[in-house]
Order: sequence, then structure tokens, then C-alpha cells
Amino acid sequence: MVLILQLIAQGAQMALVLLLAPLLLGFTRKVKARLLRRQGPPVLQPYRDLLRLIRKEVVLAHNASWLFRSGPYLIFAATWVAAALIPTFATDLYFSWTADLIAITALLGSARFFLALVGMDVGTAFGGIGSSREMMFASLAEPGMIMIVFTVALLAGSTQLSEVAEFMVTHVTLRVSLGLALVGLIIVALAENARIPVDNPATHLELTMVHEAMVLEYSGRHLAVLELASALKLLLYISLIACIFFPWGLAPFGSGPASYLIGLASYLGKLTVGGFLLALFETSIAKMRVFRVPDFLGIALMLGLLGMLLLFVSRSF
Amino acid sequence: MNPAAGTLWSVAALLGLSVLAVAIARRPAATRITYAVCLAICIAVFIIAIAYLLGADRPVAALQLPVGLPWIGAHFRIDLLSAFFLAIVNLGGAAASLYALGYGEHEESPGRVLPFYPAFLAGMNLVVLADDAFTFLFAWEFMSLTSWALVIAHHEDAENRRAGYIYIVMASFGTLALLLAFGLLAGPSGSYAFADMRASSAAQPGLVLLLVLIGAGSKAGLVPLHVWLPLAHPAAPSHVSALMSGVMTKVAVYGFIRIVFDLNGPPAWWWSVVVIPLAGATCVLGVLSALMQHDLKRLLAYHTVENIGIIFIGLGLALAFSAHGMAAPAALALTASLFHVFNHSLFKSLLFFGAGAILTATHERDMEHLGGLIHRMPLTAFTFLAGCVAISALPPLNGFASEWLTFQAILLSPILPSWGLKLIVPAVGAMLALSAALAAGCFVKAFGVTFLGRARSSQAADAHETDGASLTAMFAFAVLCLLAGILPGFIIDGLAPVTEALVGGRMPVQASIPWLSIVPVAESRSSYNGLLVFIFIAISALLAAEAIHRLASQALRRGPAWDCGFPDLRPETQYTADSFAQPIRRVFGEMVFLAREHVDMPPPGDARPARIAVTLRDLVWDSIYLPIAGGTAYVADKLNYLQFLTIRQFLSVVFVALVGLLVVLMFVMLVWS
Amino acid sequence: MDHTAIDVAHMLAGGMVLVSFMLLYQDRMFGLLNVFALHAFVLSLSVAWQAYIQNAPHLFITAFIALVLKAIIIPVALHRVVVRLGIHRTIEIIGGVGPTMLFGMGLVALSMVVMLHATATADPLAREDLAFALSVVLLGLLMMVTRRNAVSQIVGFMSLENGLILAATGAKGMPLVVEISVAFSVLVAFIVIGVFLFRIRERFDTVDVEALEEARGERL
Amino acid sequence: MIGALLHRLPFEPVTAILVIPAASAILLALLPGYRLTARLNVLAAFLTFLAALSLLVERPAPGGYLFVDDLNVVFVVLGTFVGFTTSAFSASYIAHELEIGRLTPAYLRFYHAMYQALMFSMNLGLLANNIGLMWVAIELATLTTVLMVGIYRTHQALEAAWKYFILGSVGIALALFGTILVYMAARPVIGEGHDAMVWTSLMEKSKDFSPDMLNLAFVFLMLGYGTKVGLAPLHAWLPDAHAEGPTPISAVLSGLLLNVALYAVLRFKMLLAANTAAIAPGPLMVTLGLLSLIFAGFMLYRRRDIKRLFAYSSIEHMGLITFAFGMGGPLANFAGLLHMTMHSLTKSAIFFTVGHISQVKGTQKMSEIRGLTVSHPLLGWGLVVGVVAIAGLPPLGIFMSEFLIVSSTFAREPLLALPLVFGILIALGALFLRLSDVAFGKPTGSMAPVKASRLPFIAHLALVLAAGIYLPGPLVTWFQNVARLLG
Repeated sequence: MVLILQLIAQGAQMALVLLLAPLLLGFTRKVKARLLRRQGPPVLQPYRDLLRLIRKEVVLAHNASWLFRSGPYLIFAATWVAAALIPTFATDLYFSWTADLIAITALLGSARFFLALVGMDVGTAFGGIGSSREMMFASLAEPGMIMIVFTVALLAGSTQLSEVAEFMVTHVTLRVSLGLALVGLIIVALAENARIPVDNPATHLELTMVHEAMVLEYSGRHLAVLELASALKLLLYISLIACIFFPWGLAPFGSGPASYLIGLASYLGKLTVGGFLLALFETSIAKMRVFRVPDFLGIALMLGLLGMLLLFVSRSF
Repeated sequence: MNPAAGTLWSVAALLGLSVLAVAIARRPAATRITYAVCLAICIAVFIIAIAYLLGADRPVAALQLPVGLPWIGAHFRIDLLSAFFLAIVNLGGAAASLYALGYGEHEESPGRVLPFYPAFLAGMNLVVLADDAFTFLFAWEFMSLTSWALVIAHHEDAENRRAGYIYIVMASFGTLALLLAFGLLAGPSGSYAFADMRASSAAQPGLVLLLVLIGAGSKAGLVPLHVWLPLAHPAAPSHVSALMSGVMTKVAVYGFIRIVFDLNGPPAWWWSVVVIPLAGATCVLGVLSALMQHDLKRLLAYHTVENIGIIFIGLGLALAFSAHGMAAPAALALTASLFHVFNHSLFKSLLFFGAGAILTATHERDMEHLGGLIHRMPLTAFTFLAGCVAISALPPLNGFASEWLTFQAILLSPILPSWGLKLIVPAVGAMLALSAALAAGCFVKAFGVTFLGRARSSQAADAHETDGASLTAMFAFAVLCLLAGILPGFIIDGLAPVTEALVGGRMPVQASIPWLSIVPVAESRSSYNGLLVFIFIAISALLAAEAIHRLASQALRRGPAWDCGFPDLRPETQYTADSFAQPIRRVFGEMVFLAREHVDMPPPGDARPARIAVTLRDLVWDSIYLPIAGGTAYVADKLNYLQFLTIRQFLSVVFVALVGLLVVLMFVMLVWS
Repeated sequence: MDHTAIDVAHMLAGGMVLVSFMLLYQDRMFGLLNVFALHAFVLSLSVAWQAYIQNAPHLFITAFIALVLKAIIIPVALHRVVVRLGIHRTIEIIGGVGPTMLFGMGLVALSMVVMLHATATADPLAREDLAFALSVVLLGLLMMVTRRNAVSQIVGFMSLENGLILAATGAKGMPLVVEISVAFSVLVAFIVIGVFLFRIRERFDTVDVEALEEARGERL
Repeated sequence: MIGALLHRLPFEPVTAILVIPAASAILLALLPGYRLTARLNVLAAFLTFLAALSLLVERPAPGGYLFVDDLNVVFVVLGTFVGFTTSAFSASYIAHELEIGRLTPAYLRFYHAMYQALMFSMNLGLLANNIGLMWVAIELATLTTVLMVGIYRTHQALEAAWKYFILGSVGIALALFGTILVYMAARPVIGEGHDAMVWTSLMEKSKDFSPDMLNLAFVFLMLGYGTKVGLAPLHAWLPDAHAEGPTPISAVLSGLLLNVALYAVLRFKMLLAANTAAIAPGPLMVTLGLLSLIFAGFMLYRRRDIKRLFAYSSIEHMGLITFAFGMGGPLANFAGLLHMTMHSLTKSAIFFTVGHISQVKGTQKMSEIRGLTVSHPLLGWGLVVGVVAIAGLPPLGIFMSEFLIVSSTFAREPLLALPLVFGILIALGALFLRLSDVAFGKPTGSMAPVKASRLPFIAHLALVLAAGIYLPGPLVTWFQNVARLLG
């Protein structure tokens, strides 16, 4: 019985993230538009876009290879699995121990790896630009991420997200290391999701575009899958931040449906706040030149390292 | 029967085979015969080693032959450690031989490859078997010598000769360092048998460690002793490159472990302080150098340097933990390192096989002349992709599993008492993460430029898929990469007795954990399940594909690439390997390589093309090796005047020597009386 | 044996050292040859004296060889060579006469100290004898390295070898002395013939070292 | 059993070893005709070798002038063997020299006579039980080699011979003075006359000799015979003599004469070692050894002439051997003996190949020799194996001796081991630098097949290979005895 409940919960989470992802995107866009005194597209617009793309025919370049066609599904799958392993409304879901924080980071890495590959498949100049810059960002974002993971893990004594969340809930104390880690994680999240100031998701035909440049040759259902994957990624990072730094309201292991509902409500709340803050941040800051991004990400790396060292200073294990 | 005896018989067979190969090298069948026999022997020894490693009752596997040092004889012994490395050596050897069954047919001068190849295999096996210092060094240097002969197999190219020269000098340098180390371990009485060394403690274990670090490190490719490696490994025929990169560097690691963990007594805490930062530097410098290459095989060779760094990080951690008597963490670190040894031997060989296949198909090693091969050689492309994913430490393949374990070991570092290590280890963790990310970038470049896009040369345009034997070898290793990635628990359990023997501890039994996930320390601390990750990804990918294909329109139209409407897509407009690396060069290059870009942009109306020239400097080479070479040349020049003195001047030298000695003698006698 | 015996032996040996200094001092070719003849003559006297006091008749053979070959034949032969090759001008002494002489003094002192100290146990006759012999040897070597001219270098070598014969005869009862002196005479004869055959004018080796490098393919 | 046989025969090995070469020297001087004399030369050398081998079976009691003990029997057997193989090589080598007219039949007669005379004098020097006799023999050997070095009568050859002659004579003179001093040291103890110069009696009584005399004597002997060994800074004659003479003579010089001189030094070292009060000769030998090793190592880099290259490598190895004997002790002495044996075999083998190579290419300049393994596989690979061996790499014999020398030294005197390793590495670098150009790459020069006498160098290299893998027990015990003798 419990097992079944557990499986249901796990499945629910997988479905949940999949459903919520476009909504979050739409919400963020809406808020942005409003902050810019625009009407903006309706919140459900992303769903419409996806459906429209799915109905469209696919235009493939002559020399597109099998990798080009299978890539989107792999990318989507990796991102989805990663997102499904992050506690959203409940901790200790049945498969939560499948991958710890490091493994989740690595899963996103795999997604990025294939994204950069498919970007180079057709052999256009733009694809190359996108892939090479994406990998350059990643080369700094990933160690930053790992450093943040170290900080959190050393504090909580575990790299399992559920454990971390529970630790944070039970005996968290205000720590400078955590603050640094939070800032670092936000920076990494912005970079990974190609948001301003690192990249501008709303533009095309701009020499500074990175993510869009890689998917430039895609169309139809492939593009839809990729869009969904990137939406999932955004959701993933926001829920990651939420689960590590604001883990309140998460339903603990084996608790009844009621607490699950509470967890769900709090999760939706967190997403809303996150999306709103993101929009606010993006409207209030300008995009930076590509070669200033490394410094930006370097800050994240430094913050992570600093946070870890401060841990030792503040408390010697 | 005694496993050591069996292995020795196989080694003897290999040596005999190399003699036979000299005789039959001219025959057309020579290639097939040689490699087939090598394959059979390697498989046999592999089975012996695995049987010993996993067998419940391990027969005593030592024996002594009346050869080598007369009053000591040649000792041979198989223990758990050597069994593990025997397995690696012969697995790699078997795959390389299988691959060479196809690849070797394209060799234009088989007479310079066939005799040395079995001898090389024999040498590596002997190193692992050896149980006394003389036999060990004998085999070690024999291994270097035979591989040197293979490196200069294509000797018409001056580059290869230079590579071979630098290689043999560095190898002998390393051997001499090891020789000194053994001199210390053996002591003045000259007790060269490993058993005696274990029994007696070395005079200066610290010095021994440094010497071994130089000796084994120069063979394995630790910075700054790595310079020969990116020259020599690519120069050899590809199946030999695979052996050198995938297996011989592991034999060097074996030498390090054997001496430092087994013979040199209990470690001191500062050893790890020496080893770990060196390893971290090796990682980063290796991968950055790899990113700057556009020669495919050289890129792979530089990645060997990086992975050796990862392995030595694990070894350094194991030293740190066991120096403080923490057996379990030490076991974790050592397991991570040994596991990575195994993984790297798999995917590095696989990648070199792929490079060889490309070489035979296009006669090109330079990626700038390749591209679009995924259409011409789909199967090679698939296996190569698997290798790329594995070496980039991406789940669910094996590279990630071992790096994940290394990270777990790093996360245990706070329990170390010494503050130096507390601070160094996490910093090295950052370096490890950095190098992992850069490696991913590097292999996006390697695969993307080589296989994707459009062909940049006619050879690449009409390449052909490689032969069956090679493909079999490649697919076998690709599958092994996947299996090792999704079922790491079994390998960890297989390694447990080895770590128990070396650091007196073992990781918890993994096979019994539900769903076959791996738990290095405790369920609550961290766990990873490659199998489930793989299954989930597979399921959800299929699910998505299925769903989409149900819902979506099947309409599909082929057209020219859009590229934002940019017309006339010539292959030259693609990103090249160098241009792909340019952003990373901008970020790291100025500091590490003193990279300078000279842009020559003609003014409007000027017809000449715009040019960009990039200059990179290898600081290690320039700051260490050039001065040494220059110094030698300088001294040689100065001393050379002595060749041209007149007889009278030579007589004066004799005269001065005589008078000088007499004066010395006078003083001695006066002092004595 | 009585005192006079030792004194005479001592005087003769010392005389050889003195003559060695005269050799060092000489800067005329013919003068050099004459002085060398004197050197050989004194040697033969000393050897003869040793033969007498050790009553070892075979040493007379050595004395005789020294007298005939070194005091007469070789000087005459070298005289011929000098005339034939036309090198009877002054000999340039490297470092000049004065410093050479001073250095020679130093050598004599050195050999005295070393030898007298070393042979503390041996009988006085042998000690003196060996000390002088060593100084003669060193002076001969010094002469070889301070002369640029083939003939004078040969002379230096022969005076060195005279010192050896002196030492050998002084070593009381040493067997094979005759054989050794004969062997040495052969050696010297070789050298003289060599000079004579190979027409070596100025030095033992070619003037032009560069040319040699070329010839040996040792050019850098 | 064989011993019994030898008894029954009217056969006296020691005399045979001396008489055969002497007699054949005279005979060969008289006989005309190339083929016959060459064959006779080989035959004589072979018989000498057989006689020497019989010494292993049983050795005669030490006589007044000649004697055989563990130490010199090593040298005699080795020497006669190399002499035999070299004579075989020289047969084919000289044939070619006659064809191209570099040698005339008259000189050839002279050459063969001198060859046997050289064998005679070296055997005499080794077997002599009398320090004076040994001195005479070595002087004789010097003279004969001088004549053979100058045999081509070219400007360089004469110049080399002359340089060798002068420096050699001075060395001889110093050695004689040392010999006299030894006699003087021995006389008070042993008494006047012959006994005071006989090894056997000297060895027994040397502990009572005046140590100061011995020290002084050793200085002269070390410099005198050291000149023959070719130790820096007394080496000047060696490279030119090797480079300008006929190649068989280069082989004999490196393979034999240097050993004979070294043998003399060792004898006197034993004398001093037996006398506790004397200063140990070790430091002097170690210093000269290291000096030669490192100096020669650097000199290798600037060589252009292939024979001169290997001549310098001989200096290097002589330095190494002297160093080993200077270190002393069972391990180092054993290693020194082994190294000496291996070096003789390897170096002469190298000179065999080099001789054929320079003949077929018509030059000794390495810049004009390329890609030998392509143009002449057997010679080329032979050279490669030789260089690999001489550089001290397995599976060949020198690896074992260098292993023992370096490791034992480092355990005892770490600071001495560092320059040692440095020198070895420097030399190895130079050798492989040259090898990779000479043996590999695109071949240049004549590709004509060469009528090489393969057997000698293959035999030598095979022996070196075998020794590198397995040393027969008797040989080992024998070497160990000698090592003990050397103290």
C-alpha cells in the first residue's frame, strides 16, 4: 500500500514538473511584460506555442544526421529525470536516492553536452558559436555549482537533496556560507537557463545569442521538445533553490495526502515568488557582453569556494 | 595450476611470437597470425587474473626462476593488486589485438610493428608480475624500449623520430629515479626482493616517495613530466597508441601503488600534500592543453594526462586518509582511483581505436580537415560518441561513476585533522570539477568537428566505414563502458579485497543494496544508481518520442540549412576546432599558455584577406626543458674545445694532474704524521 | 758501505738535477743538445758508480748503453735532424725562463718533501737517490710542456727518462733494470726516428687546429 | 676428465697462450698472400683462445715470471675471445680495404704480424707475475698499437698515432716510476732481488710495506696506467687513435687494451687494499671515474665522426668501471667486472658494425649516414641493438651491471650516486640523439649490399643478451671470488 502510494507520489511529481514548466515560463513572461507596462502574452501562451510547434512539419537540413533527430529526446529525457529527482512538494520520494546533487548536476551536464553537439550537427556558423560559448559558460558554471554543492553538503553532511532539505528544516542556523552559496547558485541558474544578463531568451539574430543559436536549425516537434526541456530546466533550478534554501512545507517521508497538499501549495507559492523575482531581476538589469560573462560566473565559483572555506573557519569539523 | 606460472608461460609465448614475427614479417599472413595469437594469449591471461581476483580460494601464486640477478633470482608473484592490473593490461591488450586484426592490414611497414608488439605486451605483463626490484625495473625498461621501437615505427617522419628520442630519454630518466628509489629500499646489503623490502623499513621513505613520484610519474604523465606523452602516444600506430595511453600509463600507476602503498611502509601525512596538488595541476593543465589541440590523437593523449591527474587525486587522498589511520575513507579513495584506472583504460582505448579508424579512412589526424564523418562512418561515430560521453564523466556511463566516487572521497576530507589538507583538498575538488567541465567541452569539440557538420576535405568527404574486426573491438568496449557505468557496484565489490590488502579497509558491500545502487559511506550521506538513471532516461526518452509521434504531424521536409538565412554555406564557414576553443582560450589561455592573438584587419578597399594569428607557448617546456637542453648544449660546446688542444697542452694537463696529486698527497701525509 | 760512497752517489745524482736546470735554462738548440749529452754522461757516471758500490756488474751494461746511445749517438742524430730541418734558431720558452726556473725550484722542493717523507724507512742511499730522480722526472716533464719545439721536447722526454734510469739503478738489487733501460732506449729511438720520418718541424702536432677539425669531420 | 686429458698431452696452456701469437707473428711477417695470412691469423687467434679456455679447466702453479689466478684468467679468456672474433672480422674488413687500395699487401703483412704481436704482448701483460715484466709487456702493446693506428699513413692517422705515442710514452714513464717505488717499498720487507717484484709474494707481504711509499707509488701508477685506460683528463690519445686507425684495431683497443691497463690498476689497488695503513685508493679512482663519465658524456654531443663517438663512449664506460672498482665492496666489484666484460663484447661488436657501415657508405661522418635500418637492415639493427646495449637498457647485459652500481652506490653514498646517474643519462641522451638519425629516417648514400662478416657481432650481441637474462652459476661464483679478491 505504502509502496503504491510512494510510486504514485513519484509519478505525480514527474507529471507535475512537466505540467508546471511552461506555466512558470508564461508567468515570468507575463510579469516581465507588466513590469514593462506592456500587456504581454497570456500566461498559457507557452502551451499554445508547444502545440502549434507540434502540429507543424519538420524542416531538416540536408546533412542533418541521426544524432540531430534523436538529440532532442535525449536532452529532454535527461532534463526531465533530473527535474523529477528534485524534491518539489515532498522529500524522500521513492526514487529520490537514485541520484544525489552531484549526479543531478552531471545529468544536466549530459543534456548540455548533447545540446552543444546537435548545435554543431548541421555545420552552420551560428551553431558553432552557440555550442562553443555554451561550453565555455559551462566550464565555469559547473565547477561553481559543484562548489556550492560542496558547501551545502559539508554543512548538511550529505549530498542527498532530501537529507539536505530535512537538515535545513530541522537545525538550520543563519550562516554566511549559506548566503554566499545562495548568491552563487542564483548566478549559476541565470547562466544555465540563458537568462539575462548572460543571454537573452527573447531574441534572435543577435551575435550574442547562445542557447537560441544552438537550436537555430530546429523546427516543428523537435523544437517543441527542446523548448519544453529548457522550460523544465528553469523550473528545476527554481525548485532546487527552493528545496535547498527554503525547504519549509515539504511533505516528509510516508506522510498522508494532507501534508502532500500542503507541500504542493507551498511549492506553488515558491514557484510564483521565484518567477516574479526572476522577472523583476531581468527587467532591472541589462545584458552583458559575452566576454564579461566569465567574470560573472567566476564570481559564482569564488563564492562557492569562499563559502566552503568559511565553513571551516566558522566551525572546525 | 599456479597462476603465476601460467602467466609466465603466456609471456614466454608472447616473446616467442615476437621472434617468430621477425621471421615471417614479410609474409602477407604475418599480421593476422601475430595479432590472433596475441588476442588468444591476452584472453587467457585475463581469465587467469579474473579467476584469481574473484576466486574464493586464492592459490599461492609465486615462483622464482634462476635468471636475472644471480644470487637473488627472478621472483614472480600474483597478488590481488597485480591480478587487478593484469586484468586491465590483458583486457586492453586483447581489445587492441582484436582491433589490430583489421587495422594492422593497413600498416605499410609491418616489419617494424609486428616484432615489437607482442614484446611490448610481454613487458607490461612482466612489470605487473615482478616481485623483486631487478625484475621489475628490467621489465619496466623493456616495456619502454619496445614501445619506443613502436613509436618510431614510422620513422620517415622527423617528428616521430623526435618524439621517440624525447620519449626514450624521459623513460630512462624515470627508470633511473626508480632505480635510486629501489636502492634506498634495498639498502646497502642489496636485498632486492620485494618480500625483504616489506620486512625492512626504508632509510628515508619520504625520499623514496619523491623518487617514485618522479619515476612512475614521468611514465604516467604527471605534470611537469608529461611532455613526452603527447608527442609519443600519437606517433605510434593507433592500436599501440591505445595500449600506451590506455594500459601502459596504468602500469605506471601500478608501479606507484606497489612501491608507495606496499613496499614503502606507513605513509607520512605530508606525502599527500605533495601528491594531491600535483595531481590537480595535472588535471587542469592536461585538459586545457587538450582543448588547444587540433590533432585528434594528440588531443586524446593530453586527455590521458588529465585522467592520470584524476587517478592520482584518488591515490593522494588514500595516502592522506591512511596516514591518519582512517581505513574506510582511504578504501573509498583508493577504490575510486582504481575504478577510474579501469574506466580510463576502457574509454581511452576505445577513443584511440576510433581515431585509428578515422586515420585509415581519411589518412588525416588533423580535425581541421575532417567533418561530417557521422554520415560516412555511422558505427564508428556511435562508438566514438559513447567514448566521448564516458570520458566527459557524464551519467550514466562509467567515467561519471568513478569521478562521483572521487568527489565523495573529497567530501570526506573535513574529517582530516591537518588543516593544510582541509583547505587543499576542496580546492583540488574545484580543479577536478573544472577539468570535468572542460573535458566535456573538449569532447564536444572533438566529436562535433570530426563527425558532425560538413566534410572539410575530399578525404573526409569520401571516407568509408572501417572493417569488422575494428568495429567489434570498439563496440565491445563501448558496451563495457555502459555496463561499468550502470553496474558499478560489482566492480567496487571486486576491488574491495585489493583495498583491504593495501590500506586495511574496504567499502561496504554494494551488491546487496536494493536496486543495485552504490552507497560509498551511508545511505543518508550519498548514493547513486546508474542503472535506474539509465532506465529512467531510456524510458522517458522513448515515452516522449512515442507521445510526440502519436500526437505530432509526421510531416518532414528536407531543405538547405537555414542559418538565419545566410546563403552559400561552404564548409569553410563552419566552426573549426580552433575557433571552437577560442572562447575558452580567451578565458584561460592568456594565463596558462600566454596566448596572444594578432588580428590583421585590412582597411576598407584593401583586397588582401584579413588574418588572425594565434601564438601559444607551452610554459612547462619553455621553462624547464628548453633550459636543460640549452645548458647541455652550452656545456658540450665549451668542453668540446678540449678535443682540439695540441699535444703539448694535453701534456700540460697530465703534468698539472701529477703535480696536483703530489701536492695533495704531501698535505695528506703531513696531516697524518 | 762507507760514507764516501754515499756522498759520491749523492753528488752525482744532485749533479743530474743541476744539469736538468741547465736544460731548462737553455734557449739555443745546439747548446741544448750539448747539455743533454752532459746530462746523459752524468747519468752513466752515476749508474756506473751504483754498479760499483752495489757490486752489480749488470748495471755497467746500463751505464754503457746510457753513455753510448744517449750521450753520443742520439745527440749527434738530433744534431743532424736540426740541421736537416733547419730549425737551429732560438727556442721560445712558454712563460719565459725566469718563471720556469722558479717553478722548477718548486718542483724540486715538492719532490724532496714528498719523497723524503715517503721513504722514511728506506736506507739513506735510496732515499737521496729517489728524491733526486723524482725531481729530474718532474723537471723533464716541465721541459716538455714549456717547449714548443719538437727536438727540445724530445730532449725533455729523454731527460725525464734519465731520471727513471737513475731511480731504477738506485733501487738496490732491482731486477730487470737492464731490460727496462733497453726497452726505453728502443722507445727513444722510435721517437727520434718518428721526428726524422714524419718531418715534424715545429711541434709534435699540426699548427692548424681548424684544418684538423675539418679533416676529422668534427667541425661544429 | 678434460684435465686428465690435458695432462696426458704434452701441453702447457700458459706457454701456448704466449708462444702461439709470438710464433705466428713472425710467420705472418714472412708469408705473402692475403687469403692465407688472413686465415692463419684467425687460426692462430682461435688456438690461443682454446689454450686460454683450457685455463678454466685447470691452471698451473704460479711460476717466477708467469702465473694464473682468478683475476687475470677472466681477462685472458675475454681478451683471447675478442681477439679471435676481431681477427675473423678483420679478415673481411681488410679484404675490402685491399680492394679499394687503402692498404697495400706489404702493409697487410705488417698488419697481421703486428696483430699477433699485440695479442702476445697483451697476454704477456695479463699473465706476468712480475710487475716489471708487466710494465714491459704493456709498453710493447702500446708500441704495436701505435704502429697500427698510423698504418693508413694519412695526415690524420699519423697525427693520431703520434699523439698516442707521445702521451703513451709519458704514461709509461710514470708507470715505471711507480713500479720502481713499489719495489722500493717491497725491498725492506721481502729483501732484494727478484721476489720483491713478484705479484704472489707482494700480495702476501704487502701489509708490512711502508704505506707512504705505496700511496706515492699508486699516484704514479694510477696516472701512468690510467693514461692507457683513457681516463679523463689523460684520455686525449684515445678518440683519435680509435677514429683514424683501422676499425679492427679500434675494436681491439676498446675491447682489450683498455682492459689490460685497467687490470694493471686493479692489481695495484689490491696491493694497497691489502695494506690497511695505506690511504684507500678508492677516492682517487672514484673521482677520476666520475670525471671521465660526465666529461665523455658531454663530449658525445658534439661528435661528427661515428668512430670517435663510440671512442668517447668507451671513455665513459671506463670511467663507470673505474668508479665501480673505486667504490669497492662485493656488489660494486662484481658489477665492475660484469660491466667490463659486457663493455668489451658490446663495444667491439659496435665497432664491427661501424666498420662495415663506414666501408659501405664510404664515410665516417654521421651527417652522411642516414636510415641504416632501411638500407642495410642487418647492420642497422645490429647498430641499434649495440647502442641500446651500450646505453644500459635491458634485456642486454650492461643493464644488470649499471643496476647494481647505481643502486648499491645510492644506498651507500647518495651524493655520489647523483653525478653518476647524471652522467649515465647525459651519455644516453647523446647516443640516442645520434642513433635516431643514423639508423632511421630516409636512407642516404650507397645502398649496395655489403659483404659483412655477420658472425662476430651477432655472436657478441647474443652473448651480451644471454648475460643480461641469465648468468651461469660458475661464472657468478668466479666473479664473486674475484670481487672478494679486489676487496
